[in-house]
Amino acid sequence: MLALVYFAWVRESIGRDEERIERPAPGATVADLIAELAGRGGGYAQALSDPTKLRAAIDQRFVSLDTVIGDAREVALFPPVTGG
Amino acid sequence: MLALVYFAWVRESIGRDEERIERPAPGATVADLIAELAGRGGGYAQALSDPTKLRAAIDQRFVSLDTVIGDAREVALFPPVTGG
Amino acid sequence: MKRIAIQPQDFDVAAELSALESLGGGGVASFTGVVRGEGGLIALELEHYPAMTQGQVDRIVDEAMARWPLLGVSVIHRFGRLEPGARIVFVGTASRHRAAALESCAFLIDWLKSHAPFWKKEHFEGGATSWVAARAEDEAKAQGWKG
Amino acid sequence: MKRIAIQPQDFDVAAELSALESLGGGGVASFTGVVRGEGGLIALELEHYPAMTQGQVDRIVDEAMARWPLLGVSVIHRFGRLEPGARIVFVGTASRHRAAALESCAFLIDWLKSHAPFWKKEHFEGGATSWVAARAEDEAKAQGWKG
Repeated sequence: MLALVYFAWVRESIGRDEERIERPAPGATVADLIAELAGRGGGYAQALSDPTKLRAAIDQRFVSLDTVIGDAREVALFPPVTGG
Repeated sequence: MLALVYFAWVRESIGRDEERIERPAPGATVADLIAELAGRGGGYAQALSDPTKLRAAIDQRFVSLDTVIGDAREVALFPPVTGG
Repeated sequence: MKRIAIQPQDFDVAAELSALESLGGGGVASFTGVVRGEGGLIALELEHYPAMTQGQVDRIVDEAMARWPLLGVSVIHRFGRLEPGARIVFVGTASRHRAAALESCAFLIDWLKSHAPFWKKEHFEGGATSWVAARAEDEAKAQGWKG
Repeated sequence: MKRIAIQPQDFDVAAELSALESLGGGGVASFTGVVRGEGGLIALELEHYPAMTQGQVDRIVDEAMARWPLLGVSVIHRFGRLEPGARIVFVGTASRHRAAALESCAFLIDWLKSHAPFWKKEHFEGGATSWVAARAEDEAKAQGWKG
Protein backbone atom coordinates (compact mmCIF):
# COMPACT_ATOMS: atom_id res chain seq x y z
CA MET A 1 0.00 0.00 0.00
CA LEU A 2 1.02 3.60 -0.65
CA ALA A 3 -0.01 6.46 1.61
CA LEU A 4 -1.25 9.63 -0.09
CA VAL A 5 -1.58 12.97 1.69
CA TYR A 6 -3.20 16.13 0.34
CA PHE A 7 -2.91 19.75 1.41
CA ALA A 8 -4.60 23.13 0.88
CA TRP A 9 -7.08 23.29 -2.02
CA VAL A 10 -6.02 19.84 -3.24
CA ARG A 11 -7.21 18.46 0.08
CA GLU A 12 -10.40 20.54 -0.02
CA SER A 13 -11.32 19.49 -3.57
CA ILE A 14 -10.66 15.82 -2.93
CA GLY A 15 -12.49 16.05 0.38
CA ARG A 16 -9.97 14.08 2.42
CA ASP A 17 -6.49 14.67 3.76
CA GLU A 18 -5.10 11.17 3.35
CA GLU A 19 -5.81 7.75 1.95
CA ARG A 20 -4.05 4.50 1.16
CA ILE A 21 -4.01 2.99 -2.31
CA GLU A 22 -2.62 -0.08 -4.03
CA ARG A 23 0.99 0.47 -5.03
CA PRO A 24 1.28 1.84 -8.56
CA ALA A 25 3.07 -0.16 -11.25
CA PRO A 26 6.88 -0.27 -11.00
CA GLY A 27 8.34 2.68 -12.88
CA ALA A 28 5.23 4.83 -12.34
CA THR A 29 6.02 8.50 -11.74
CA VAL A 30 4.21 11.05 -9.60
CA ALA A 31 2.71 12.44 -12.82
CA ASP A 32 1.36 8.96 -13.67
CA LEU A 33 -0.18 8.76 -10.21
CA ILE A 34 -1.76 12.20 -10.61
CA ALA A 35 -3.26 11.22 -13.98
CA GLU A 36 -4.65 8.01 -12.54
CA LEU A 37 -6.21 9.80 -9.56
CA ALA A 38 -7.66 12.56 -11.82
CA GLY A 39 -9.33 9.77 -13.79
CA ARG A 40 -11.53 9.09 -10.76
CA GLY A 41 -13.48 12.24 -11.70
CA GLY A 42 -15.31 14.52 -9.25
CA GLY A 43 -13.13 16.32 -6.74
CA TYR A 44 -10.09 14.33 -7.85
CA ALA A 45 -10.47 15.57 -11.43
CA GLN A 46 -11.06 19.11 -10.17
CA ALA A 47 -7.92 19.07 -8.01
CA LEU A 48 -5.58 17.10 -10.24
CA SER A 49 -6.48 17.72 -13.88
CA ASP A 50 -3.87 20.47 -14.31
CA PRO A 51 -0.53 19.10 -13.06
CA THR A 52 1.22 22.44 -13.72
CA LYS A 53 -0.58 23.76 -10.63
CA LEU A 54 0.68 20.92 -8.46
CA ARG A 55 3.77 20.15 -6.46
CA ALA A 56 4.71 16.90 -4.77
CA ALA A 57 6.82 15.35 -2.06
CA ILE A 58 7.94 11.74 -1.71
CA ASP A 59 8.62 10.61 1.84
CA GLN A 60 8.72 14.28 2.97
CA ARG A 61 11.12 15.49 0.31
CA PHE A 62 10.10 17.81 -2.51
CA VAL A 63 10.37 16.06 -5.88
CA SER A 64 9.56 16.97 -9.47
CA LEU A 65 6.48 15.31 -10.96
CA ASP A 66 8.57 13.09 -13.24
CA THR A 67 10.12 11.32 -10.24
CA VAL A 68 9.57 7.57 -10.06
CA ILE A 69 7.61 6.60 -6.96
CA GLY A 70 9.63 3.40 -6.48
CA ASP A 71 9.38 2.00 -2.97
CA ALA A 72 8.22 5.25 -1.37
CA ARG A 73 5.90 5.01 1.60
CA GLU A 74 4.18 8.40 1.30
CA VAL A 75 3.38 10.70 -1.60
CA ALA A 76 2.07 14.20 -0.87
CA LEU A 77 0.25 16.33 -3.45
CA PHE A 78 -0.31 20.05 -2.92
CA PRO A 79 -0.22 23.50 -4.54
CA PRO A 80 3.01 25.54 -4.53
CA VAL A 81 3.84 26.43 -0.94
CA THR A 82 3.19 29.89 0.53
CA GLY A 83 5.07 29.97 3.81
CA GLY A 84 6.94 32.75 5.51
CA MET B 1 36.27 83.99 16.33
CA LEU B 2 36.02 80.40 15.13
CA ALA B 3 35.03 77.50 17.38
CA LEU B 4 37.12 74.34 17.11
CA VAL B 5 36.04 70.97 18.53
CA TYR B 6 38.11 67.80 18.78
CA PHE B 7 37.13 64.18 19.23
CA ALA B 8 38.68 60.81 20.08
CA TRP B 9 42.51 60.64 19.94
CA VAL B 10 42.70 64.10 18.36
CA ARG B 11 41.04 65.46 21.51
CA GLU B 12 43.28 63.35 23.75
CA SER B 13 46.52 64.41 22.03
CA ILE B 14 45.59 68.09 22.04
CA GLY B 15 44.42 67.83 25.62
CA ARG B 16 41.20 69.78 25.19
CA ASP B 17 37.85 69.21 23.52
CA GLU B 18 37.21 72.73 22.28
CA GLU B 19 38.71 76.16 21.87
CA ARG B 20 38.08 79.43 20.07
CA ILE B 21 40.62 80.96 17.70
CA GLU B 22 40.94 84.05 15.54
CA ARG B 23 39.20 83.55 12.20
CA PRO B 24 41.62 82.20 9.60
CA ALA B 25 42.39 84.25 6.47
CA PRO B 26 39.62 84.38 3.85
CA GLY B 27 40.01 81.46 1.47
CA ALA B 28 41.71 79.29 4.08
CA THR B 29 40.75 75.61 3.88
CA VAL B 30 40.41 73.03 6.62
CA ALA B 31 43.79 71.65 5.52
CA ASP B 32 45.32 75.12 5.98
CA LEU B 33 43.83 75.28 9.47
CA ILE B 34 45.19 71.83 10.31
CA ALA B 35 48.70 72.83 9.14
CA GLU B 36 48.57 76.01 11.18
CA LEU B 37 47.46 74.17 14.32
CA ALA B 38 50.08 71.43 13.82
CA GLY B 39 52.67 74.22 13.75
CA ARG B 40 51.96 74.86 17.42
CA GLY B 41 53.93 71.69 18.17
CA GLY B 42 53.40 69.40 21.16
CA GLY B 43 50.06 67.59 21.26
CA TYR B 44 48.84 69.61 18.28
CA ALA B 45 51.70 68.39 16.13
CA GLN B 46 51.19 64.85 17.37
CA ALA B 47 47.49 64.89 16.54
CA LEU B 48 47.51 66.90 13.33
CA SER B 49 50.78 66.31 11.51
CA ASP B 50 49.35 63.56 9.28
CA PRO B 51 46.17 64.95 7.69
CA THR B 52 45.46 61.65 5.91
CA LYS B 53 44.42 60.28 9.32
CA LEU B 54 41.97 63.12 9.89
CA ARG B 55 38.39 63.89 8.98
CA ALA B 56 36.50 67.13 9.48
CA ALA B 57 33.08 68.68 9.76
CA ILE B 58 32.07 72.32 9.24
CA ASP B 59 29.01 73.41 11.16
CA GLN B 60 28.12 69.76 11.82
CA ARG B 61 28.43 68.56 8.23
CA PHE B 62 31.20 66.25 7.01
CA VAL B 63 33.50 68.03 4.57
CA SER B 64 36.69 67.16 2.72
CA LEU B 65 39.87 68.80 3.98
CA ASP B 66 40.10 71.07 0.93
CA THR B 67 36.86 72.81 1.85
CA VAL B 68 37.10 76.56 2.41
CA ILE B 69 36.15 77.48 5.98
CA GLY B 70 34.43 80.70 4.87
CA ASP B 71 32.00 82.07 7.44
CA ALA B 72 31.63 78.80 9.34
CA ARG B 73 31.01 78.99 13.05
CA GLU B 74 32.41 75.60 14.07
CA VAL B 75 35.09 73.31 12.66
CA ALA B 76 35.44 69.79 14.08
CA LEU B 77 38.56 67.66 13.66
CA PHE B 78 38.57 63.95 14.38
CA PRO B 79 39.70 60.49 13.18
CA PRO B 80 37.51 58.48 10.79
CA VAL B 81 34.31 57.58 12.60
CA THR B 82 33.67 54.10 14.03
CA GLY B 83 29.98 54.01 14.86
CA GLY B 84 27.45 51.21 14.61
CA MET C 1 22.82 27.47 18.55
CA LYS C 2 20.06 26.21 16.32
CA ARG C 3 16.47 26.61 17.36
CA ILE C 4 13.51 25.67 15.18
CA ALA C 5 9.92 25.79 16.35
CA ILE C 6 6.78 25.06 14.34
CA GLN C 7 3.91 25.95 16.60
CA PRO C 8 0.41 27.46 16.75
CA GLN C 9 1.11 29.83 19.63
CA ASP C 10 2.74 33.26 19.56
CA PHE C 11 6.35 33.67 20.64
CA ASP C 12 8.54 36.06 22.60
CA VAL C 13 10.70 37.97 20.11
CA ALA C 14 12.69 39.61 22.92
CA ALA C 15 13.63 36.23 24.38
CA GLU C 16 14.71 34.93 20.95
CA LEU C 17 16.85 38.00 20.30
CA SER C 18 18.30 37.88 23.78
CA ALA C 19 19.43 34.29 23.28
CA LEU C 20 21.09 35.27 19.99
CA GLU C 21 22.73 38.37 21.51
CA SER C 22 24.19 36.29 24.32
CA LEU C 23 26.21 34.15 21.87
CA GLY C 24 28.90 36.82 21.79
CA GLY C 25 28.93 37.40 18.05
CA GLY C 26 28.29 41.09 18.21
CA GLY C 27 25.66 41.18 15.45
CA VAL C 28 22.07 39.92 15.50
CA ALA C 29 19.67 40.30 12.58
CA SER C 30 15.99 39.42 12.55
CA PHE C 31 12.96 39.39 10.34
CA THR C 32 9.41 39.12 11.67
CA GLY C 33 6.41 38.55 9.42
CA VAL C 34 3.03 39.83 10.58
CA VAL C 35 -0.49 39.26 9.18
CA ARG C 36 -1.65 42.30 7.21
CA GLY C 37 -5.32 43.16 7.60
CA GLU C 38 -6.12 44.47 4.14
CA GLY C 39 -9.10 44.11 1.82
CA GLY C 40 -11.44 42.97 4.57
CA LEU C 41 -9.19 40.13 5.71
CA ILE C 42 -10.27 38.85 9.10
CA ALA C 43 -7.92 35.89 9.44
CA LEU C 44 -5.18 33.90 7.78
CA GLU C 45 -5.30 30.15 8.23
CA LEU C 46 -1.94 28.43 7.92
CA GLU C 47 -1.89 24.74 7.08
CA HIS C 48 1.34 22.77 7.02
CA TYR C 49 2.70 19.27 6.45
CA PRO C 50 3.66 18.28 9.97
CA ALA C 51 5.71 15.22 9.03
CA MET C 52 7.83 17.35 6.70
CA THR C 53 8.01 20.87 8.09
CA GLN C 54 10.56 20.48 10.87
CA GLY C 55 12.95 18.47 8.70
CA GLN C 56 12.66 20.84 5.77
CA VAL C 57 13.29 23.94 7.90
CA ASP C 58 16.14 22.11 9.59
CA ARG C 59 17.82 21.50 6.22
CA ILE C 60 17.40 25.14 5.21
CA VAL C 61 18.94 26.29 8.49
CA ASP C 62 21.85 23.86 8.05
CA GLU C 63 22.43 25.27 4.59
CA ALA C 64 22.52 28.83 5.96
CA MET C 65 24.95 27.78 8.70
CA ALA C 66 27.22 26.13 6.13
CA ARG C 67 27.14 29.18 3.89
CA TRP C 68 27.66 31.98 6.43
CA PRO C 69 29.75 32.08 9.63
CA LEU C 70 26.78 32.00 12.01
CA LEU C 71 26.86 31.48 15.76
CA GLY C 72 23.14 30.95 16.02
CA VAL C 73 19.91 30.72 14.08
CA SER C 74 16.38 30.80 15.38
CA VAL C 75 13.38 30.10 13.15
CA ILE C 76 9.80 30.09 14.40
CA HIS C 77 6.86 29.51 12.09
CA ARG C 78 3.30 29.49 13.33
CA PHE C 79 0.36 27.55 11.91
CA GLY C 80 -3.36 27.67 12.56
CA ARG C 81 -5.70 30.66 12.49
CA LEU C 82 -3.94 34.04 12.78
CA GLU C 83 -5.64 37.41 12.87
CA PRO C 84 -4.34 40.71 11.45
CA GLY C 85 -1.44 41.99 13.50
CA ALA C 86 -0.42 38.49 14.62
CA ARG C 87 3.16 37.37 14.05
CA ILE C 88 3.49 34.53 11.52
CA VAL C 89 7.19 33.90 11.25
CA PHE C 90 10.45 34.91 12.92
CA VAL C 91 13.99 34.44 11.65
CA GLY C 92 16.92 35.52 13.82
CA THR C 93 20.62 35.09 13.09
CA ALA C 94 23.77 35.87 15.07
CA SER C 95 27.24 36.36 13.63
CA ARG C 96 30.49 38.20 14.18
CA HIS C 97 29.85 39.84 10.80
CA ARG C 98 26.84 42.07 10.33
CA ALA C 99 26.62 41.30 6.61
CA ALA C 100 26.54 37.56 7.37
CA ALA C 101 23.77 38.04 9.91
CA LEU C 102 21.66 40.18 7.57
CA GLU C 103 22.24 38.16 4.41
CA SER C 104 21.54 34.81 6.04
CA CYS C 105 18.37 36.28 7.54
CA ALA C 106 17.22 37.36 4.05
CA PHE C 107 18.20 33.96 2.64
CA LEU C 108 16.20 32.10 5.29
CA ILE C 109 13.03 34.13 4.90
CA ASP C 110 13.23 33.81 1.10
CA TRP C 111 13.60 30.04 1.39
CA LEU C 112 10.81 29.71 3.93
CA LYS C 113 8.52 31.53 1.48
CA SER C 114 9.20 29.10 -1.32
CA HIS C 115 10.41 25.88 0.31
CA ALA C 116 8.67 25.41 3.65
CA PRO C 117 5.53 23.27 3.34
CA PHE C 118 2.98 25.87 4.46
CA TRP C 119 -0.18 27.04 2.73
CA LYS C 120 -2.15 30.16 3.57
CA LYS C 121 -5.91 30.53 3.28
CA GLU C 122 -7.43 33.99 3.59
CA HIS C 123 -10.75 34.47 5.38
CA PHE C 124 -12.61 37.68 4.52
CA GLU C 125 -15.51 39.57 6.03
CA GLY C 126 -18.75 38.05 4.76
CA GLY C 127 -17.33 34.54 4.73
CA ALA C 128 -15.40 34.46 1.46
CA THR C 129 -12.15 32.49 1.49
CA SER C 130 -9.21 32.24 -0.86
CA TRP C 131 -5.99 30.23 -0.95
CA VAL C 132 -3.00 32.51 -1.36
CA ALA C 133 -1.25 31.82 -4.67
CA ALA C 134 2.51 31.37 -4.69
CA ARG C 135 4.25 34.29 -6.30
CA ALA C 136 6.74 33.64 -9.10
CA GLU C 137 8.74 36.49 -7.55
CA ASP C 138 9.21 34.49 -4.34
CA GLU C 139 10.50 31.47 -6.22
CA ALA C 140 12.83 33.72 -8.22
CA LYS C 141 14.19 35.23 -4.99
CA ALA C 142 14.92 31.84 -3.51
CA GLN C 143 16.55 30.69 -6.75
CA GLY C 144 18.63 33.87 -6.74
CA TRP C 145 20.54 32.52 -3.72
CA LYS C 146 21.76 29.52 -5.71
CA GLY C 147 25.11 29.44 -7.43
CA MET D 1 7.09 56.46 11.84
CA LYS D 2 10.60 57.73 12.37
CA ARG D 3 12.28 57.29 15.70
CA ILE D 4 15.88 58.24 16.43
CA ALA D 5 17.46 58.08 19.85
CA ILE D 6 21.06 58.82 20.82
CA GLN D 7 21.34 57.88 24.46
CA PRO D 8 23.62 56.36 27.10
CA GLN D 9 21.03 53.97 28.51
CA ASP D 10 19.98 50.55 27.22
CA PHE D 11 16.74 50.16 25.28
CA ASP D 12 13.83 47.75 25.00
CA VAL D 13 14.20 45.88 21.69
CA ALA D 14 10.80 44.21 22.12
CA ALA D 15 9.07 47.59 22.45
CA GLU D 16 10.85 48.92 19.35
CA LEU D 17 9.90 45.86 17.30
CA SER D 18 6.35 45.95 18.59
CA ALA D 19 5.94 49.56 17.45
CA LEU D 20 7.24 48.62 14.00
CA GLU D 21 5.03 45.51 13.79
CA SER D 22 1.95 47.57 14.63
CA LEU D 23 2.38 49.74 11.51
CA GLY D 24 0.61 47.08 9.45
CA GLY D 25 3.35 46.55 6.89
CA GLY D 26 3.69 42.85 7.43
CA GLY D 27 7.49 42.79 7.51
CA VAL D 28 9.89 44.02 10.19
CA ALA D 29 13.67 43.65 9.98
CA SER D 30 16.18 44.51 12.67
CA PHE D 31 19.87 44.56 13.41
CA THR D 32 21.28 44.79 16.90
CA GLY D 33 24.96 45.37 17.61
CA VAL D 34 26.42 44.07 20.86
CA VAL D 35 29.82 44.64 22.52
CA ARG D 36 32.07 41.62 21.98
CA GLY D 37 34.25 40.73 24.93
CA GLU D 38 37.35 39.43 23.18
CA GLY D 39 41.06 39.78 23.80
CA GLY D 40 40.62 40.88 27.39
CA LEU D 41 38.26 43.73 26.54
CA ILE D 42 36.51 44.97 29.64
CA ALA D 43 34.66 47.95 28.19
CA LEU D 44 34.02 49.95 25.07
CA GLU D 45 33.77 53.71 25.50
CA LEU D 46 31.71 55.46 22.84
CA GLU D 47 32.28 59.13 22.27
CA HIS D 48 30.14 61.14 19.87
CA TYR D 49 29.64 64.65 18.52
CA PRO D 50 26.39 65.63 20.22
CA ALA D 51 25.68 68.72 18.11
CA MET D 52 25.96 66.63 14.95
CA THR D 53 24.81 63.09 15.72
CA GLN D 54 21.04 63.47 15.74
CA GLY D 55 21.01 65.51 12.53
CA GLN D 56 23.35 63.17 10.73
CA VAL D 57 21.38 60.06 11.67
CA ASP D 58 18.19 61.88 10.73
CA ARG D 59 19.53 62.52 7.23
CA ILE D 60 20.58 58.89 6.81
CA VAL D 61 17.12 57.72 7.89
CA ASP D 62 15.44 60.16 5.48
CA GLU D 63 17.60 58.81 2.69
CA ALA D 64 16.56 55.23 3.52
CA MET D 65 12.89 56.25 3.60
CA ALA D 66 13.23 57.94 0.20
CA ARG D 67 14.94 54.92 -1.28
CA TRP D 68 12.74 52.09 0.03
CA PRO D 69 8.97 51.96 0.66
CA LEU D 70 9.23 51.98 4.44
CA LEU D 71 6.42 52.47 6.93
CA GLY D 72 8.75 52.99 9.84
CA VAL D 73 12.36 53.22 10.91
CA SER D 74 13.81 53.11 14.39
CA VAL D 75 17.47 53.83 15.09
CA ILE D 76 18.98 53.80 18.57
CA HIS D 77 22.68 54.39 19.18
CA ARG D 78 24.18 54.39 22.64
CA PHE D 79 27.20 56.29 23.85
CA GLY D 80 29.26 56.17 27.03
CA ARG D 81 30.90 53.17 28.66
CA LEU D 82 29.51 49.79 27.54
CA GLU D 83 30.60 46.40 28.82
CA PRO D 84 30.78 43.14 26.86
CA GLY D 85 27.30 41.85 26.10
CA ALA D 86 25.77 45.34 26.15
CA ARG D 87 23.75 46.49 23.15
CA ILE D 88 25.38 49.37 21.23
CA VAL D 89 23.06 50.00 18.31
CA PHE D 90 19.65 49.00 17.03
CA VAL D 91 18.18 49.50 13.58
CA GLY D 92 14.61 48.42 12.88
CA THR D 93 12.63 48.86 9.67
CA ALA D 94 9.03 48.08 8.68
CA SER D 95 7.74 47.62 5.15
CA ARG D 96 5.13 45.80 3.10
CA HIS D 97 8.07 44.20 1.28
CA ARG D 98 10.48 41.97 3.15
CA ALA D 99 13.36 42.78 0.80
CA ALA D 100 12.83 46.51 1.42
CA ALA D 101 12.85 45.97 5.18
CA LEU D 102 16.02 43.85 5.10
CA GLU D 103 17.93 45.89 2.55
CA SER D 104 17.20 49.22 4.22
CA CYS D 105 18.26 47.74 7.55
CA ALA D 106 21.60 46.68 6.03
CA PHE D 107 21.97 50.11 4.39
CA LEU D 108 21.36 51.92 7.67
CA ILE D 109 23.81 49.90 9.71
CA ASP D 110 26.47 50.23 6.99
CA TRP D 111 25.99 54.03 6.96
CA LEU D 112 26.01 54.30 10.73
CA LYS D 113 29.37 52.49 10.74
CA SER D 114 30.98 54.98 8.37
CA HIS D 115 28.92 58.18 8.62
CA ALA D 116 27.66 58.59 12.16
CA PRO D 117 30.02 60.70 14.30
CA PHE D 118 30.92 58.08 16.90
CA TRP D 119 34.34 56.89 18.03
CA LYS D 120 35.06 53.75 20.02
CA LYS D 121 37.80 53.35 22.58
CA GLU D 122 38.61 49.90 23.87
CA HIS D 123 39.56 49.36 27.52
CA PHE D 124 41.45 46.16 28.28
CA GLU D 125 42.31 44.23 31.41
CA GLY D 126 45.43 45.75 32.96
CA GLY D 127 44.51 49.27 31.93
CA ALA D 128 45.58 49.39 28.29
CA THR D 129 43.35 51.38 25.95
CA SER D 130 43.09 51.65 22.19
CA TRP D 131 40.99 53.69 19.78
CA VAL D 132 39.25 51.44 17.28
CA ALA D 133 40.51 52.18 13.76
CA ALA D 134 37.97 52.67 11.00
CA ARG D 135 37.98 49.77 8.59
CA ALA D 136 38.34 50.47 4.87
CA GLU D 137 35.85 47.63 4.42
CA ASP D 138 33.19 49.62 6.26
CA GLU D 139 33.67 52.67 4.08
CA ALA D 140 33.58 50.47 0.98
CA LYS D 141 30.29 48.93 2.13
CA ALA D 142 28.70 52.31 2.66
CA GLN D 143 29.97 53.52 -0.72
CA GLY D 144 28.56 50.37 -2.28
CA TRP D 145 25.04 51.68 -1.63
CA LYS D 146 25.62 54.71 -3.81
CA GLY D 147 24.54 54.90 -7.43
